Amino acid sequence: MNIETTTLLTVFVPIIGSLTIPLAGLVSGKARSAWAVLLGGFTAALPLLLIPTALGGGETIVRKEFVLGLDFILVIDPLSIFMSIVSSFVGFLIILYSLGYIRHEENQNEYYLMVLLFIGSMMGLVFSANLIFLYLFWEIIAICCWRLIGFYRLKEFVKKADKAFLMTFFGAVVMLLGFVQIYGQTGTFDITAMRGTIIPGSAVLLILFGMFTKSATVPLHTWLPDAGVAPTTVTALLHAAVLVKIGVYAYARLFLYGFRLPGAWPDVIPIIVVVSSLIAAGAAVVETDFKRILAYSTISQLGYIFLGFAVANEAGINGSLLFILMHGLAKAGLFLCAGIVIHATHKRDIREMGGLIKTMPITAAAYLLCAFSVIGIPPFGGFFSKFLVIMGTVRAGMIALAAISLFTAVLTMIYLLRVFAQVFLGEAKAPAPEKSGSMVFVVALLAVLSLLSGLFVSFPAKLAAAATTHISGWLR
Amino acid sequence: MTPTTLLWTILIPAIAAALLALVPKGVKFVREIIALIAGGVSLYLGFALFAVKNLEWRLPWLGGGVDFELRLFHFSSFILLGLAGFLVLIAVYSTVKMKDHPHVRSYYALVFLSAALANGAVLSDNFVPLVFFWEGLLVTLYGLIAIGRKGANKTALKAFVISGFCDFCLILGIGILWAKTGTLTISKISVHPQGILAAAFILTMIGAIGKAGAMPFHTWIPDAAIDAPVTFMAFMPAAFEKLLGIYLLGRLTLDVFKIEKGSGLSILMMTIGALTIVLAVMMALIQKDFKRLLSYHAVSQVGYMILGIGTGVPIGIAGGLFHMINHAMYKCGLFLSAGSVEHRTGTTELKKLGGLAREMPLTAVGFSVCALAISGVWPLNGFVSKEMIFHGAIESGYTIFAIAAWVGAIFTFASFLKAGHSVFFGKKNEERPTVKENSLALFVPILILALLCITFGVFNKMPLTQFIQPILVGHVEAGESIDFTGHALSLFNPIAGISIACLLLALGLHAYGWKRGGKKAYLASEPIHKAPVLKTLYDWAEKRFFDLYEQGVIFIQALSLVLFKGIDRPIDFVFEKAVTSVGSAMSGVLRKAHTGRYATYLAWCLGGLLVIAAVLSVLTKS
Amino acid sequence: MNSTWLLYMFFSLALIGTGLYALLTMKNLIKLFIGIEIVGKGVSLALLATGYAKANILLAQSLVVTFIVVEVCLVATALALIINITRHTKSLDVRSLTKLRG
Amino acid sequence: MIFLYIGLPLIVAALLPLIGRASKKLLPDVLGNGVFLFLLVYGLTGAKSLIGGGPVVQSLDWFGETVALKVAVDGFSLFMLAVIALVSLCVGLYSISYMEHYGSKANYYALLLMMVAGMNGLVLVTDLFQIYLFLEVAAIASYALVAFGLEHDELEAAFKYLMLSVVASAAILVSIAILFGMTGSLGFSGVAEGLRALNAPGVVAICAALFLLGFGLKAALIPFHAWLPDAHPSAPAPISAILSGLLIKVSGVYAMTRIFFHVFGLTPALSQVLMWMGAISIVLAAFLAVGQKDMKRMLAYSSISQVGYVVLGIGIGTPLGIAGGLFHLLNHAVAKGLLFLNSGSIQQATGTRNLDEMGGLAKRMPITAATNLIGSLSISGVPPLGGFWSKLLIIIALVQSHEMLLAVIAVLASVLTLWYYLIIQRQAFFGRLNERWAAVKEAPFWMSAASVILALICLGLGIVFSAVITSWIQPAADGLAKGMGM
Repeated sequence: MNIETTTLLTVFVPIIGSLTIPLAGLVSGKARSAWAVLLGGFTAALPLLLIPTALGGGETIVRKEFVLGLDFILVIDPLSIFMSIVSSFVGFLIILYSLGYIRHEENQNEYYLMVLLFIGSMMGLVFSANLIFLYLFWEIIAICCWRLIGFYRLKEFVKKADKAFLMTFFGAVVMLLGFVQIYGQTGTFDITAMRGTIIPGSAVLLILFGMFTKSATVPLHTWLPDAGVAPTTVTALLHAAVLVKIGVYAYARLFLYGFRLPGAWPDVIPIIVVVSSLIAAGAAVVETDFKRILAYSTISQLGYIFLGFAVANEAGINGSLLFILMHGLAKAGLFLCAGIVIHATHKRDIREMGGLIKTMPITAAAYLLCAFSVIGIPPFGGFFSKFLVIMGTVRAGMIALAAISLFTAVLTMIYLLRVFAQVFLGEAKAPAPEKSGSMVFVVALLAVLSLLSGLFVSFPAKLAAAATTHISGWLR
Repeated sequence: MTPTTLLWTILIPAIAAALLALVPKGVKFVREIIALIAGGVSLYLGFALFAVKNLEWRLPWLGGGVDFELRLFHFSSFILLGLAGFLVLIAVYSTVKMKDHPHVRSYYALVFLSAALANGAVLSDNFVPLVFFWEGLLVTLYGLIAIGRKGANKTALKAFVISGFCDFCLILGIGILWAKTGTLTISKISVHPQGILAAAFILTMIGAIGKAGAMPFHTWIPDAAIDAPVTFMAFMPAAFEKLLGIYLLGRLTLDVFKIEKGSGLSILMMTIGALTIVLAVMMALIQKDFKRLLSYHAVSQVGYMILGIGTGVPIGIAGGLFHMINHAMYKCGLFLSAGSVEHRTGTTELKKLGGLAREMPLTAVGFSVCALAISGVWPLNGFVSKEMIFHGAIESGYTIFAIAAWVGAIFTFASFLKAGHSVFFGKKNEERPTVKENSLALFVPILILALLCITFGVFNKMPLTQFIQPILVGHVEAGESIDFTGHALSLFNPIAGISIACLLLALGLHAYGWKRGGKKAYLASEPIHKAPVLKTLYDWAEKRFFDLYEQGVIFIQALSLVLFKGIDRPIDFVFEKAVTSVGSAMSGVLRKAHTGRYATYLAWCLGGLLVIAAVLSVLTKS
Repeated sequence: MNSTWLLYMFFSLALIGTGLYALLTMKNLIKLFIGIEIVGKGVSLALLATGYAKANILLAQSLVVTFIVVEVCLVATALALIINITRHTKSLDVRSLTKLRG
Repeated sequence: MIFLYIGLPLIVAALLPLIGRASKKLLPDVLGNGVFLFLLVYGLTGAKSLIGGGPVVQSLDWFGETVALKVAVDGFSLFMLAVIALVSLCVGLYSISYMEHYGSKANYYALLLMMVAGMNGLVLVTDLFQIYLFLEVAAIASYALVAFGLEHDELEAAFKYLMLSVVASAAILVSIAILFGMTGSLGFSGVAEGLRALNAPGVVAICAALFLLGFGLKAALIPFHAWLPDAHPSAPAPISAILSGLLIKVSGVYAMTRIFFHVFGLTPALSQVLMWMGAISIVLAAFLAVGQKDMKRMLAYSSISQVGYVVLGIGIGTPLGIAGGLFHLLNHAVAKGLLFLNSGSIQQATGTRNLDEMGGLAKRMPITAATNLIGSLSISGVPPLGGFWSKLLIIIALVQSHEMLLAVIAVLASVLTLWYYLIIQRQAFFGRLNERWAAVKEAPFWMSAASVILALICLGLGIVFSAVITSWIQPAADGLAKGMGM
């Protein structure tokens, strides 16, 4: 199979496959779940075939002509391959976990359909090199999110889903306006054709607005904590693997790989993201809802990822890429741990929990390991990413920002370990047994992967370094 | 010895840790065998590598200057040997002391993991692997405290956050260094700490002294003394962290930065050292708990090391480094004897103990030797290293720091008089049951340490020439002497005289306090505790006004509340309420206008016609 | 010639204006409908006058005839509506027709 | 045989009331839908090749030479014919089940066919007065159809609709009279030439304003919109669909566009007025829609808002803008038709149009829910559905002609659009099932079938947007931009 076919299959197998889920659902529930897992696994396996290409560097561009410059263009380079591997893999794990988690819920057909469509669109987005198709896949993801956030169909939940959809849609159309403005200047939506172009500040503002909304950066973040009403699998999907990472990925794709930032923007963006990171961390310290704390934590960590890309030097980019992977694994682990706890205790407020380490030791251990990774403690994977981002920031001469980021890391320690102490240690307030099967397996796997990704960091680092070299090539 | 041996020094304890974690809880024998074998192998490697001295090993890692570089040279081999020695002693001691601990599996695994990480940190010749191992110790620190008694997780979090903060400072400092020098290989960096690099030095220094437990990053140690297993105290704060912290401080001041005698940074370090000595010892003096008292000394003694290294004169630096290894020995011994007492009597409160010397004579001997060594009594090792530090402080030209160090010496001795008197000597407390001497595995490590204290003191030439002197080779300016053996044992110079006078003063203080306290040894420090100004200060300290962590947590909570209520919620309000109500209000107004009356609608149409006609005419004309 | 056309147009506009005034002020459905008719007559007058003025009376006549045909249909529909409305509301007052609003 | 478009529906409409006596249900259903299907197939296949070499003109004598009925087909009219046939076919299919309980199916189909004939005629003619004529044919049929239920709401709505429409017609006629007087002609090209010779911008302004009142009222642009939110919800659901989906666009937008482009020429002043009227309609109607409780009334306001987009796009006057406007016209016709049909299905199933009383219907009516979702997202401009592409084209055109403010309005209003469509989704379909509707059943076959067809078209327009634009929208836009060339 050549590169082009592999990529096209990666994108369209899950998208088209997702539409067949209801058909499989007609056969039986088991068949449908098996089919979903199969599709997910296939999607996760396909990009792995592209690893040699990525390590070799260079890029392949696939193009299908449409009217008015709305061509369908795919760019296959180390950056997109890295991103596709990470998100499809985490997505696959989440599907596995779902087998146990939503076993007793209604609307499972829709659930699996949306999740697969979600992952497929993510693949499409990652490989898209046309601004409009980037936007298009992004909005398909938004639709999926909306349905998935409102999965439990309670009125307040659906309202939160609507809020998420509306806010992200708002950001997206503003971003679209920015794209159109760029089109007005360059006459093309093709990212590969506008590399190195300096775009006007207003377009940057519009596009950043969209990115910040989509990846929940202060002050456009409030939909993300509210989206915690979704099934935990979905929150994990939103936070860890796919949705919020897109904004960061798009930043790299547009502003590092694509056009250049004018004026003072390169200095302003790091400040915004660091402040966002700090505010979210502060909110996480105050919150008491398990999932909301993790949500704010996501917002906070996203600040780091943005920061690495925003400083735009090799260490920073490398760090951010690794961060996407490490945070994907660890945050998915944290959310799925929260899922097990909430599923078992039917409570969401951490003050009502306690002492669960006795009844669910694996979950507790997994939580702790993932928390260490998110905080950035070696030998877990999160250490390297955070370290490199900070290094990159200092290298770019923004020592004060690096210092604030490190202070935020202290806050991260406090809130994540506070949750651990409150939920797993201390007196048992609502003891509940650990659910066995796929859920605990996935959580443990994610925790172990967080550890292994740190111990054997040189393997993912190789891929990230290839992507970094590729991007840096354009930066010079 | 191939370079890969370096890797084995890290991997053997790590593999042992993994095995220990897997051994089921019930199988005690196997666990102890694994622990002892791994400790023995480590010690063997330590000796073997100490003989080899020079090895380098390198593996490409993340790219961009971030390589996995290990380097063995004199300094690191010395520390490596020390770490291995303490690991063996702790392992032996733990076989009895930790036998029935509920978390014994995690305990052993974490101890050996710590050893692996510490070895890695010592060997790293690149800042990234250094931080990797250095900060990795946070995990074991958290784990080892958290498995202590109930509620220990708060202290664990405290230790974790404080150490984490220091490590983050280290990272920031490293970042600045990297940005300025372009390399992360430690042995390639040698800069003058000027401008932003001075900030880099201070930040990295915080990383080093934070690990060593200097003020103000010490506050978790006294808490951990109560909450964590006592072997942990002997192992981490007393031995491992001191060795690591001072090792890094030594490398920073000797290799990475060129700290000159009398420079601002030198004075800064000396000030930190002096303050740590005095303040911590003052706190130690008034403690009523054996372990807590020891833990404050663990802080106080770091002050001597920092002061010594900070002087910037060879004898001071040598003294600081020598004090590091000496302190590790006697403080480890002291904690272990406290552990032995706790093992038998079940308590470490001074009030409830007394007269144990008769029942546990070997432990008492071990304790006494270590206590005298820490107090700097001739001819024990503490005397030698402290003398060198006094000399260094005076040579640096700032006598005030020497005075501070002497003040520290007074109270150190006073507090150990009090501790020894109330625990081992004096009258037996009637409420305390009679106990027996501990088993072999418990008192042998203590006695070994006591013996080492004597050896290093009496035959100080050997350690000074074998261990300390070579470290300074190449760092001492031409013409200056690096032969310190002359100073070492001469009792007859004015400086040693002052030291001895200090010890006598301490004896007097103790006697006075003992009498005033109704011949109760544990009340011997009360005159100072209740002294006019000091009483208030002590009260504040008890209320943790001076605990930066507690204050920091309050600050962080306030800040978080401000960020949450002041920024996050208002933003949410804008999206959740403001936008929707503005929308609904708009809608309401417009809907009101649609009255359903035909005439209104017709009027709108005709009005619209007029407006459009007017606009069109105007636009057409212009 | 042109002035004659303008004169006719003036009267036709006056008729339309009258009709619109009636539409804006009358309350009775029938009267409203008469207003519509007045507007219609004004429009027919305008068409005829224009045809006359432009010497194209044939075309204008055919237009007006068509217009009348259309109007007949309209009248039929409108009256049917009014009859039905009266059946429902038992009144001819336009103010009873304000149920649909907002 | 272009006359078939007018003649066939008219003839069948005339016959139906007679046939209706013989067969109450089957024959009207078959005949009505047969006509629509024929027109659609003919439009998509036969007529396409007809205009391969440019516009085609045919004439039918009536009242002698002077008032000969001259019809012409170019890309624009053919596009409109296809849209009309498409939507009316779906509406016709839907009516098979839906109109069961209304009785008098024959009359219903007769009126429907008459309306379609009127719209087809309007699209084909080349003469100002004939535009008026067919406008009235379609309008009178629509008054009757709005009042078809003969309840209070229907009558009130129809009455206001009629009374306002007549004023609009009068304005159109006055304007025609003035133009006739100034140029002595009624044909598009004749008037256009006369005006060029006359060079009287003042007259053009007055006439344009009168036309804007007339056609703007038909298209329900604000402030001429007040009748629409009454009339559209009151009609039977298929009629609402055809009124919102087609009538306002054919008798309003199409006629306006045809006259402004081919008679007056789109002056910058006219362009500005059109764009701003569009923008104001978009925003105000969107706000009005947000506050509605009645599902159909919300959809009606949405129609005003979306017609605003169409007018905004066409008003830009650049080929891209026109293409965007026309594509949006198509998308809106399909999607809004679909949504009104769905609202009918819900009303039939639950007996209510009040959103507050619904809830969780997705569980009982999955097809309706799914198709409704597609329609809503398409209109809101969420990719990958058709509505996204048309809005995108409009926004690109706005930015290219440096109308940033309007572009921002157009963009932000789409957020408002999504807002109220999410309200529909939340209240009606998404969310927990309301206990009251536990026994509700999915709509009957033909109703579901019509919804599914329209939903698939919505989806298809998004996926094969490129082909649709090249083969249908571009020729239409070119036809408009270049002029009739007769």
